Amino acid sequence: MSGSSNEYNLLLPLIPVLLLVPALYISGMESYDAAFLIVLAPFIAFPTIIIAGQLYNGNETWKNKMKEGGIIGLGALLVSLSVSVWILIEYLAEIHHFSGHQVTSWIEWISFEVLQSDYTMSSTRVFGVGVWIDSVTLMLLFVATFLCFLICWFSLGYMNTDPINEDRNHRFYAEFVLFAMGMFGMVLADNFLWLFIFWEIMGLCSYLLIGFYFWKESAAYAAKKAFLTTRVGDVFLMVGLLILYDIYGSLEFSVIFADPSLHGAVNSDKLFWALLMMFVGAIGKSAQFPLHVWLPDAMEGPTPVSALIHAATMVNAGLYLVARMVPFVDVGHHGVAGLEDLGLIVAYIGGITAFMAASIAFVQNDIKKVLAYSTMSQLAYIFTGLGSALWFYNHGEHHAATFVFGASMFHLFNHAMAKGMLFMASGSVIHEVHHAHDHLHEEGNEHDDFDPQDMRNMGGLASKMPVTSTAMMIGSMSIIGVPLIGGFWSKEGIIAETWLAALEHEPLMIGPAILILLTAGMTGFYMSRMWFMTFAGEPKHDVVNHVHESTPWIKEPLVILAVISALGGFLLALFGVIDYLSGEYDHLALHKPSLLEAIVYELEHAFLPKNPNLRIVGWTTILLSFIIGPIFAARVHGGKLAEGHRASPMVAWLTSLSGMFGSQDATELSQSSLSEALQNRLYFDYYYELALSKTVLPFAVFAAWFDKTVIDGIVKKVASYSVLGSFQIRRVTTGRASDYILMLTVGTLSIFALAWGVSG
Amino acid sequence: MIDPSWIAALGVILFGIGLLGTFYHKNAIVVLMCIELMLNAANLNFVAAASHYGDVDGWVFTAIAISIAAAEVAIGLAILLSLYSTQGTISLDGARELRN
Amino acid sequence: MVNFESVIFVIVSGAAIVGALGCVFSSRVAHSLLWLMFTFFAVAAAFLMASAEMLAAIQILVYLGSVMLVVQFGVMLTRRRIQDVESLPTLNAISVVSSVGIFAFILVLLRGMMEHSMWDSDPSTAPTTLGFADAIFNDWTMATVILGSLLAMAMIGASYLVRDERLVNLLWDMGAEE
Amino acid sequence: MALPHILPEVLSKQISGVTRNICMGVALALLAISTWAAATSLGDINWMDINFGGYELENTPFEIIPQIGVSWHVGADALSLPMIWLTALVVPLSMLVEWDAKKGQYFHPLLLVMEGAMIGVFISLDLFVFYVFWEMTLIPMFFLILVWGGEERRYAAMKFFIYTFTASVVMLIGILVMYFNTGASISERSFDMIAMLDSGRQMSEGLRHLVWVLLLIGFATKMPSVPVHTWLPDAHVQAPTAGSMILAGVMLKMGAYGFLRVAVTAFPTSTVVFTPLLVVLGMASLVYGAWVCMGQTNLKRMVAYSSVSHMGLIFLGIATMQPLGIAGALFMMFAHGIISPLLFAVAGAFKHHYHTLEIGSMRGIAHHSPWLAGHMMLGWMASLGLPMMAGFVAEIAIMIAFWMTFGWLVLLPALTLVITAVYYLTSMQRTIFESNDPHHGVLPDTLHHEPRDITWHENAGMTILGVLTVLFGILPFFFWDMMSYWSTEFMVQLLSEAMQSEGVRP
Repeated sequence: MSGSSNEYNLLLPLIPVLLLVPALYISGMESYDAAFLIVLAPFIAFPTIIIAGQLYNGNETWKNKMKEGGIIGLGALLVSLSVSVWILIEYLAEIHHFSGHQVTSWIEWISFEVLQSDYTMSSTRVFGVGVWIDSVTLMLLFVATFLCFLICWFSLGYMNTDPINEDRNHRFYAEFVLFAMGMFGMVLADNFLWLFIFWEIMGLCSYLLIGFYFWKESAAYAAKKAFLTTRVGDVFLMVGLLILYDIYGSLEFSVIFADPSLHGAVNSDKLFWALLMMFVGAIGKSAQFPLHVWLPDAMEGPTPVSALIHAATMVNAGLYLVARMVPFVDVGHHGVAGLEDLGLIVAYIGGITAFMAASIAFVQNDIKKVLAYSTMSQLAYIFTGLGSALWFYNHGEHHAATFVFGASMFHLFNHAMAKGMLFMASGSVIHEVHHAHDHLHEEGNEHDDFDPQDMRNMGGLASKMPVTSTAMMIGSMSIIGVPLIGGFWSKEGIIAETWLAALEHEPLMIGPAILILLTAGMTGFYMSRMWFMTFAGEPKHDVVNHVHESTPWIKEPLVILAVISALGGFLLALFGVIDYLSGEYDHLALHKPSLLEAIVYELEHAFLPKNPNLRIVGWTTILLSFIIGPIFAARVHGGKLAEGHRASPMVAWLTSLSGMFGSQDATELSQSSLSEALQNRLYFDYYYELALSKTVLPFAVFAAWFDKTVIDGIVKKVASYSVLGSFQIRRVTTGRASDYILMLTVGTLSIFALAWGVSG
Repeated sequence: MIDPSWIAALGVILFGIGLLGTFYHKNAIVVLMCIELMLNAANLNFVAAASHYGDVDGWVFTAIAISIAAAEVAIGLAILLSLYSTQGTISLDGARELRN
Repeated sequence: MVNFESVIFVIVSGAAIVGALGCVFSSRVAHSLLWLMFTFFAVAAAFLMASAEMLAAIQILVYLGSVMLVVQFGVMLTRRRIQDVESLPTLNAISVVSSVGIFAFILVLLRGMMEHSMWDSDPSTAPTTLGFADAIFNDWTMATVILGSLLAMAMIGASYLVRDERLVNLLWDMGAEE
Repeated sequence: MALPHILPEVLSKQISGVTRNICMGVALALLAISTWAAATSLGDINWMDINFGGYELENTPFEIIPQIGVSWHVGADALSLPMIWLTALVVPLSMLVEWDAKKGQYFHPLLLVMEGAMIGVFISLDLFVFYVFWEMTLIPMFFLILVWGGEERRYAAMKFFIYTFTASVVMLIGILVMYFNTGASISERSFDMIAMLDSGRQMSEGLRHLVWVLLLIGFATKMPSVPVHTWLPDAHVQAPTAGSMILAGVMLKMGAYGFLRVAVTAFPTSTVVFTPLLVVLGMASLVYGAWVCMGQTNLKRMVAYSSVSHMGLIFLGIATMQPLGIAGALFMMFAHGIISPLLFAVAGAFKHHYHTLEIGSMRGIAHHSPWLAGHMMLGWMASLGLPMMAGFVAEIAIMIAFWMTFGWLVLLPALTLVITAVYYLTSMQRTIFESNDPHHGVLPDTLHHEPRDITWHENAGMTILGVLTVLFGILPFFFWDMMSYWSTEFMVQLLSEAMQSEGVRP
């Protein structure tokens, strides 16, 4: 492999970038004033990479030194990361108290007046651009910048060593940086319009990135599908914004959130429709139930793209938007009452998607598809959490609402970290298997149908890829919600609160509550199934024997994220992140007198909640997700490593454990009609295609025909008739002199009569 | 002295007959003659007016009209003869060149 | 009692109308030519009755003398076969209808003219030939001179139109003795 | 100070090289002058405080045909200046793109004549002169299509000319009726636009509506709205690249400009009464245009129909009777004027290099001409209405205004945005991507030589347009403030009392 140890000295040019933030700090600049740098850096990097790439395509230094633009991208993302970390430190470490949000507006985009109903002209209104930072933004900003940086780091290794996209990587990095700009801009935007603008830019970049291997028919098709489905969502979001604008006369957060209910003047069902439309936009972007068809296909893009789009950033956009809806429904702080069913709808959509995605993930054999569906179901989790939060807010249960809102946001954090790492780990697995495959078949152009992503070919990789397997293990544990590891702290909160809502307040909430409970179990199964199929048992294909971990740049992000997923959950929970995210506290700190007491409180809160039925719920989730699911998966796919293969201690214990539960042949189950249906994604795609091809295309062809024949036909008819008419007239000139004389006399006499009549 | 209005009436009738003649005949010469007839009718009117108003100009006009009519006949016949030499016939239906 | 003069006028106008009808409706060109000459005599008589003796003289001299002669020549030169009936009328639907229409119109014109107010005022004395002669040479001198040149031109033009360039004629013109 | 209006009538017959440079020189000079006019006028003549009806850069009108009151009265205001600048921009760019046109010594002067005529239309404040220039633009376009056009160019040129000519004759009738109402006797009648405005008020109600409809027919045909749009696809498919760039870029805007300048200004009440008609026309051309677009196979014809669809938005913008809507319509005219030449330059380059415009016949062109593919993507995305591009600004403005006036009806244009996305993506998909072979695309069978990427001058033209689209997408306020101020004044002085008189609540 080309990876030499001194690859990392390529990072030397990035050192000065690190000095930028301290320099700004010394120059006395406020942290939130520097926020525009986060968006500006990638925005400048985008054209530089494209132009440099186009000009220096193929020359050596560009390829090796600059990694075809990768280093420039990394630098830009480093700037954004450093500035966001700077803001984070200032806000978390109590240096700055912001009264909930900080607004600085940069430029006025377009200004105009509006004719009011009393025919007078309103004052000039402005669509400006500005920065809005509060706790949710901070968390999302950190997640986005941190993960973008790591994924860009990862793609230096993943993309540049792949021979197929030899001179095309500059396009990848340019689109990657543009995407990052879109995400950062969306998170920082201080009004809904600019949120929408960056939202659509992310849509464009997801189209470009998914369609990176544009010569592949399936990739181009997947890109188009992704863009169109998100576009449908965006259109509804736009309509929602229009309604909002009509209600509040402005889209600025500061104006709207100051008093969402306009002293009770706003009519609730118009606001309900606005929020519902925006929720449809969120569904489109975060691939929830009706508009989820594009996410599995989006795996056509290179793995860093899937990691970026389907773990870290884009899918969180939908959640961020729903999070932004909280002030509307927060009855406590002059929110608008009567919007309960919005929360219900959100929860139900979440529940359905979670259950559906988890069930489909059961039968997926492609490692990235499994992760895609797990993203969909985990996002659905957070949607359910937000749904119940909205419901609680609107119901006045302030404490429960803030808790579940904080928990879902925290779960978003954990999920992003874990899922980003899982995608990168799967990327490294695919990469290594692919390389091994190329090595084995040097003459390798007889395209045997070996698919590097198919888990059925893998197995027993634990011994060959120690770092990836441990990282994958920790990531899966965090997603499953194994106690004390990462996701457990937040997932358990969501389930408890939803059940609380279902049992005590709203019988209707029981639906999503049951669904997410089952999904918890199913997550346990398919995540561990994935891990066992790839890492435990004997290799199922000879190629797999030659796999070894050697590409540079890949291992570092895995290690960092593995650490964060493992410990991050517990530590942050200790520091009261849930309450911080929901705005209860101003900053992260030990709100308990001593560390030990805080730990006891957290543990007791997680495992022995005061409310008895919550305790039952809590324990059933742990039972389902941690014990039943993995055991069942181990029985089907588990198995000890082949002799002579040693894995790292933790992984070795797990693989040996997986072998102990005996094995059960699930072949007849996998042929059943249910799994057949699940294979075809419950035929959603089939029905959507059918609906489209039956209505849209024939109607378009008819319209084209109609236009050509009917409207054009009329014009042609007019022309042909006039020609016919001229022939008739021509026949009058007979050529006989006598007729001419006749006409002559008739003419003169008639003129004479006319004159005579007039004069007479 | 006869009442001039009657002479004018005669003129009009002669004019009418001459006019009809031009439609009826295929033979160019007869058409020419009918035109001569119409010209004469016109002269009658002139004379009627002259005698009615006692103004001599009427007669001058008639004299001029007569001489012009003479010139016109000469040229008409000349054209007819050349038509005759090219077409071989002077019937009006024969001449179809006007029709493109 | 019917005064003598109007009786003569009726005869003269009757003759003129009969002549005109004869000229129009005769099937043989020669006959229509004769009828035309007869009509011209009647018209000259009408001039006389309107006490325009000079005009009557001119009419007879110019028209009957020269014009009819020329037309006579025309008829002779263009007739191939003696017996063919050239002047068959062109009877198609449109011309019949339109001619009847025109004739009706002329009658209306006639009636309109007769009642026209200009005839009410009493007819003044008819002009004398002396006055006529004086008018031609004093008031209308220019017109008469132009008239003369016009007639000359017409004659030259007519003769040019019917020239015959066959070689034999050219030689003959140049007096070649054959 | 009369806006320097050089009517490039001189048609030089020297070798095309020399003429080409001269024409380019003249066109660039015009661009410089209009940019200077726009910039400085922004400077000293602050557009912000001009009130409607007061024209900047106005010259003292001098009589041309005094008997019937025709005077050379010229002026530009916030409505016409963006259009003038657009013309001055598009013409040199189209010359640049068709730098190597055959028989160049006629081609470039013709473009200059068109530029002169079009600028004439935008600045003339005398309806007679306006109409003369309006007709004059047809002639060079006719010859452009006739001589340099595609296969059945004769049919297309003929259809184009006669179709638009009859429409403008209908408009002429309207203008004449207005003319005769300006004054009782011949002496005090005049074609001057200002005189026309109050003539519009004296007319009876019925007559006003009639004249308004006549003018609407004339302008709607020029700015193709649905029932009368069939001349556009034929003209575009056959027109040479430069020709269709100018046709789409500027000539379509003349229709909308004329409608606002003449019809709406003279008859505000009938505009208010006929707003539902405007909505129907706009919606029809927007939705119907998009649907037809999806069924197309020829690239240029598809882009032509997309122009029909985008111009439909302008009617919707005006029909909202909101200053935001009208400003959005104006900006849409401007933005579409920048984006559609880019689209046609790309389509023309396809024709020039791949000799085919059939969408299905070629795949994966991105391998062979990456620059062309890049420009195509930029252009397609811009006209798709993607944010950060000029198209989006106009669309969002019109949509917001549309919601304010028509509520849930906004769903129809909103969903059409999706359909627009569908046909743009499918066409781009099939031409640039999807070749199932990592290193070279499937070439159309009509092509026998290895296709080169686009030439430098095409590339330069497209890049400038692309940069401008993005520039006006991010910072639209250069022209936007001018337009929004004008439309506010327009609303206050004209439409609001018209609406009060008609009892229409905004």
